[in-house]
Amino acid sequence: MKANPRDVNTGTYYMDGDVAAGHGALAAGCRFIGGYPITPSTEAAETFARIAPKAGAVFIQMEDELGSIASVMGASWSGVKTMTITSGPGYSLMMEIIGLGAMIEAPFVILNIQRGGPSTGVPTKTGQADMMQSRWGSHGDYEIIAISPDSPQELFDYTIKAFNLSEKYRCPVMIMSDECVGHMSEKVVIPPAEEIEIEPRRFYNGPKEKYLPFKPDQDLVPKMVKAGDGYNLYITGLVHDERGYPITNQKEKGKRQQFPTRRLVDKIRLNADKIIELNEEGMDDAEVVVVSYGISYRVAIRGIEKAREKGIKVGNLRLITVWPFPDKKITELASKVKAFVVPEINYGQIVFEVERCSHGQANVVLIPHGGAGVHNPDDIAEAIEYAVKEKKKIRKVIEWKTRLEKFVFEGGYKLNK
Amino acid sequence: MEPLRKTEKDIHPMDDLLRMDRIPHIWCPGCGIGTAVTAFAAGLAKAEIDLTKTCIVSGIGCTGRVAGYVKLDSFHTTHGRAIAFATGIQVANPDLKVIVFSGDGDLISIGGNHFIHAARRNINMLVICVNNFIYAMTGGQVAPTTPLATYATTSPFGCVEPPFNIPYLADSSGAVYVARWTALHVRRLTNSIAEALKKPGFSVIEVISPCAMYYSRINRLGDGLDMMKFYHDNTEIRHGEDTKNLDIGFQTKIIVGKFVDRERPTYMDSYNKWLSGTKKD
Amino acid sequence: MKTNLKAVLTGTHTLSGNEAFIEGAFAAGCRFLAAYPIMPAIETIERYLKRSAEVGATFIQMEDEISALAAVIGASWTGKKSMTVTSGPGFSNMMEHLGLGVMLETPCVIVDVQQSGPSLGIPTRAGQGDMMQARWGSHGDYEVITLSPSSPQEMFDFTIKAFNFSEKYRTPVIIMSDEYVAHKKEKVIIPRADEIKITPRRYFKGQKDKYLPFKRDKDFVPRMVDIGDGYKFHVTGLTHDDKGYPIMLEECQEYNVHPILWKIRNDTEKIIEFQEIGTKDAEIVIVYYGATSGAASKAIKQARDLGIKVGSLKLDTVWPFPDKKITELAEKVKAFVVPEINYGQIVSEVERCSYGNANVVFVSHGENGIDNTEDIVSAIKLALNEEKIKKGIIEYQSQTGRV
Amino acid sequence: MNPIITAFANGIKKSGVELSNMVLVSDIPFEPEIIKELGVDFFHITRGRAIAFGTGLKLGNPDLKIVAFIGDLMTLGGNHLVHSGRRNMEMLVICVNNFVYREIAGTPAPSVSPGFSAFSTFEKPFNAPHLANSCGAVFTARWTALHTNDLTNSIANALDKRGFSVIEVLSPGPNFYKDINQIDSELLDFYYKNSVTKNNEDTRNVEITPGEKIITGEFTDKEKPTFIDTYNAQLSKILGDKFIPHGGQSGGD
Repeated sequence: MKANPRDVNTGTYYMDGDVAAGHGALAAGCRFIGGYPITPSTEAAETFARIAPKAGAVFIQMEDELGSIASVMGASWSGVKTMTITSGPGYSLMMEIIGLGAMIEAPFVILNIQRGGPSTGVPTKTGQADMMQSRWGSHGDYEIIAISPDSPQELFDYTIKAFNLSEKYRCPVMIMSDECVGHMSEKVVIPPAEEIEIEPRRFYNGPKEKYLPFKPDQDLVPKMVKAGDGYNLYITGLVHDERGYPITNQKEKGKRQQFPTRRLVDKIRLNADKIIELNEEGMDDAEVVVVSYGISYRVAIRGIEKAREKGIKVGNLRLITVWPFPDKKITELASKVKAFVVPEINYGQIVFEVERCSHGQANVVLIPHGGAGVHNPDDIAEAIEYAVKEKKKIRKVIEWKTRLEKFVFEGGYKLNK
Repeated sequence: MEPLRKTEKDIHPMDDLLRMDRIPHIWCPGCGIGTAVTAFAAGLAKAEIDLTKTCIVSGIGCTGRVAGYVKLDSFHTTHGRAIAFATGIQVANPDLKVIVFSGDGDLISIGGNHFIHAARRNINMLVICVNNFIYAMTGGQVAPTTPLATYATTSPFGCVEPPFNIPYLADSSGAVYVARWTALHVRRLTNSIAEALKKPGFSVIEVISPCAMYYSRINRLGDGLDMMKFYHDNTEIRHGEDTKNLDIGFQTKIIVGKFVDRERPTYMDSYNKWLSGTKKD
Repeated sequence: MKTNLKAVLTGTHTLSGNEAFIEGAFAAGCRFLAAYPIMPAIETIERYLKRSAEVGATFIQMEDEISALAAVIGASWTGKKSMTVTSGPGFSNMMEHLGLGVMLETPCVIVDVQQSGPSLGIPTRAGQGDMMQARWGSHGDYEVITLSPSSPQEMFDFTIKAFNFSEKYRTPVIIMSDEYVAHKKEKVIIPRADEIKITPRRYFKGQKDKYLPFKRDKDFVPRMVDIGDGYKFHVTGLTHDDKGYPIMLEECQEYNVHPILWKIRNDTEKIIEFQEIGTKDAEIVIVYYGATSGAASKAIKQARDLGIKVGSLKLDTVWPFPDKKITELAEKVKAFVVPEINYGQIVSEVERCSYGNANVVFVSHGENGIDNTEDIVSAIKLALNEEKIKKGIIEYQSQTGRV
Repeated sequence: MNPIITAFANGIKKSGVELSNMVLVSDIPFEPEIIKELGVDFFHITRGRAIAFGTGLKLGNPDLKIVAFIGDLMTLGGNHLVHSGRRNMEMLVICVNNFVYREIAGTPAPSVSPGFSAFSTFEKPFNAPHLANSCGAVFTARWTALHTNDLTNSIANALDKRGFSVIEVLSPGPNFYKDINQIDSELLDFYYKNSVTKNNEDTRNVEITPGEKIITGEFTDKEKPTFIDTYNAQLSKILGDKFIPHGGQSGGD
């Protein structure tokens, strides 16, 4: 299906990432955003509020993040594409209801413009420390898809992709951007509507009385209907069967039976290969591979250039989808390369996944950064250099001591100057 | 930075009450929060309460930064949860007097639930709510206090939701002391704060404040001084007015005054009464 | 430091996990509970209230879990040891304030009585699906200490330990209980008050105007004072300097947040506790924690009877994870078997730390409640028969398989 | 069947709203059979968020008729209630109040159940109709679950109203925060006998106070533009032809 021309503000613009995401959401067919202002994501909400009424879409500013995500869940089941926009602290508040979304399989998108944390942290500056939270933040077992764009153009493109994935797999899709990308102004090309591919909702078309809201198709994803279409829906956040009825019978519980929650993880895990999108470059003869995502990728490019100038063979792997994690790819690379270098704007999150998937075959070097800024490319270049030289297999994540750390704790950094 | 006050002559009576090492503050020219803080400091001095047993909690936002400038035990917490945080402090140590100083978005929007529940429980605290009709820290989004048809960045075509009448909400949830002043009414605000500080129970003082940077700019209302002039010409003091008549529209008359002053057992009173009852069993 | 005699019910009792937890909390000196009632943690609040008058402890039922944890953090700064109890859905709501607790470096204890999730799940059924959430659930970087008791007695002991850790490291400590442990009634021995070791709060003792709330000692832990003692301190959830004043620079972010991680990461050896049985000659090691302990120990016995050399590693502290121990064991054993009541959480940590030296077999309890001894035994056999080291987790498929 | 649900079923019939457009959102689980019998769509969601969820449903498709059952005594969801009242979001909220009042009309309640009810009682509960009214609800009422006819009529009246309506139903449970299917019938009977109906009473006066009778009745009934009315009016005023009203059955593309 193609996008509706009414929704697409075709043209070439100079805009920041947040604004691009707002345009992307509308172009993807989003008809409802329930949001709550939080720095640095607000511009996305403002943009949508401005452009939505001219395209028959609605923006409502709810009383808090819990309200906005709950309203998004409701709007999703009313039959429209929905999204909410937030940043770290708001994201933490949404955790319970993200679990509900996974359970009632409501397709929705969350745009998280990450900032420095924990807690209130550094609201106006960047961070990448919500990556594990996006995967594990709600209680119980579930799987999500997370995408990490690195430019305003990608915030437009991948917002559309996020909507498509959420409709296809009926699961929460997180756009894990960060303040740097959100507030970065660049050229953004919004293509004509006929060039934008839109995934329609998987509506059920059979006889009403035969409809089972949680009966999966071949790819483990069930078909949806709209609330108020006379299907007599029963949808619950409790563990439920295909009819949607809660599993309450004590006897039934003890028995060996497939739990429907199993499917919630399987529908992503078994389709992972179709979902994962990577960008690799210079892998053929690489000795060291830099694994990065989001804004760190753009910084890493400079670091890699510097290392290559010294004659080191460096591969560059960018995770466009961070979750589901590309286990196979990392394992495959691990058997070929000496080491992975992982720069991320946190003190170690995705690096543990890289460590896990490398199965002891390659060293793993973490270049941490607490947030409120990006890496120094020299740190990345030096870490690459070190990783090439290191002969021993080191049985832990090697934490690179960055220039910033040395400056703050050993150099002359004075607070309150 | 050079110390602001160099000689003894320069010492200001507020120096003991404010963290002078953090001045200059972050508020914009024309903002009313500074005035509210001055009134608060003066109120503290006037109330003559034990300042070591007094603490202040703020949430997030422009007004949320107040805790950082007041020289009491001070907490800058998460968005909307200042009252909940303060409830913990008050109940764990009832000897303390807790002041919650925050904005309309923080206290009434995201913190609305804690606001009504703390009022219902009648937790012993003073809530000073600076109402500037907008989310200023994040850049001028519509707030639950934004008057109908008023512009804000997330209501680019005019606000479509009726605003809260904060004194009415506080009153109907059970607050024992409710007053409203503007940033112009410094002396009355000071007196009100001093009075409320001595009152046991949940007290609410709403302070209408100009936001020259966002609210006034987006709605073309001039600068801080223009807003002050507006307050001067368009406020009316009506003590004891029924709280349901206190709605504020876009640039309409604002009724100020002390509206509610009543007695109710505080949470700790009821708790202790209940506790002594169970001990007998 | 000694505890209040009335608070310690010295003697032998029959208590459920939930009740034992409250006794442990009182024995540890906890005097403040803020909570919102949720299945299956309700009995804790009932027990607390029953005993609160004689112990002199305060309770408040807050309007939701968000405010419950906020109140606990506030109460902790008044000098009272404070805690909250909840279950999965409530725990999810607490995520933002877990971060605040970390940032304000406030000692407090959170108990998550895990139920079957996600979302509302099955409130009356045990689960272990919140293990990763405890570590990663709040935004930003932080480290937590997480204890996982497997019996009411452990619930009592670990609760005291949790309060001690939280005071020692000035951090929120999470006890990951579950519905099974919470409702299981067993003998609990409560020692005499003078036998219980209590870590006192690390108070600042110096000039009042010299106090800096985030000035760190050598072990990166700063010292605390109480509200109302005249220190007139300021703390904030924003990135701050020693004074607690916000500074929005990357240098300050590094200065502030990195040591918060170091205070745990540099001390993991002192924090981590596990029970290791028969790993010396083992070919297979079962790694388990919490509610799976019962089935795991039965399975070990059965496998030993079959002549299989099985060892066991029970994790008392799940976070920080015993990386070194697993790495060390992986070099000696053929495989790890990890039973969990979820679809794979701690097992991926075991995989990470085994560095491709041992197979990792995962037994999901997701479908089968807590009593799946047979599955574990079969998984042990499967692990034993697997000659090659596989890349990735081998998931044991129960006899019925996936429907 | 639970008397509240019976009243609700009868209320629907009486009001004549179209069932296929009706969506029930609740944080209390209902028996699937009941939902089947009612013939409506049903969402059982996270505690306290029923009103916010309903807001999304309504804005996603304005043709829907939303009924939210909340059973948490407005604790978790208090904020959503007051804000939706302010917006006048069109929906009917049935607030099942299972708070156990220990002492009414001077006499202690007959059966004091063990468990949760026992300790919260020193706290003053909300005067729910007054809070809803002061936030802007267009319809408020309070009944006990035994006022079957009155409750049915109120539900029917509220369903016919456009705007945010709140009906508080007193239905004491044996255990705090249990589902509404468990009612302490003895206690309920006691409530019923100790109540007095005062329609159109000022909501300020309907607080449940120890020593006084419970006041029941329909208290508020007013007309106000709903959120969607205001939204459409304001935007068409500013944007003119450019404004495309969202939603409706055509909006789901």
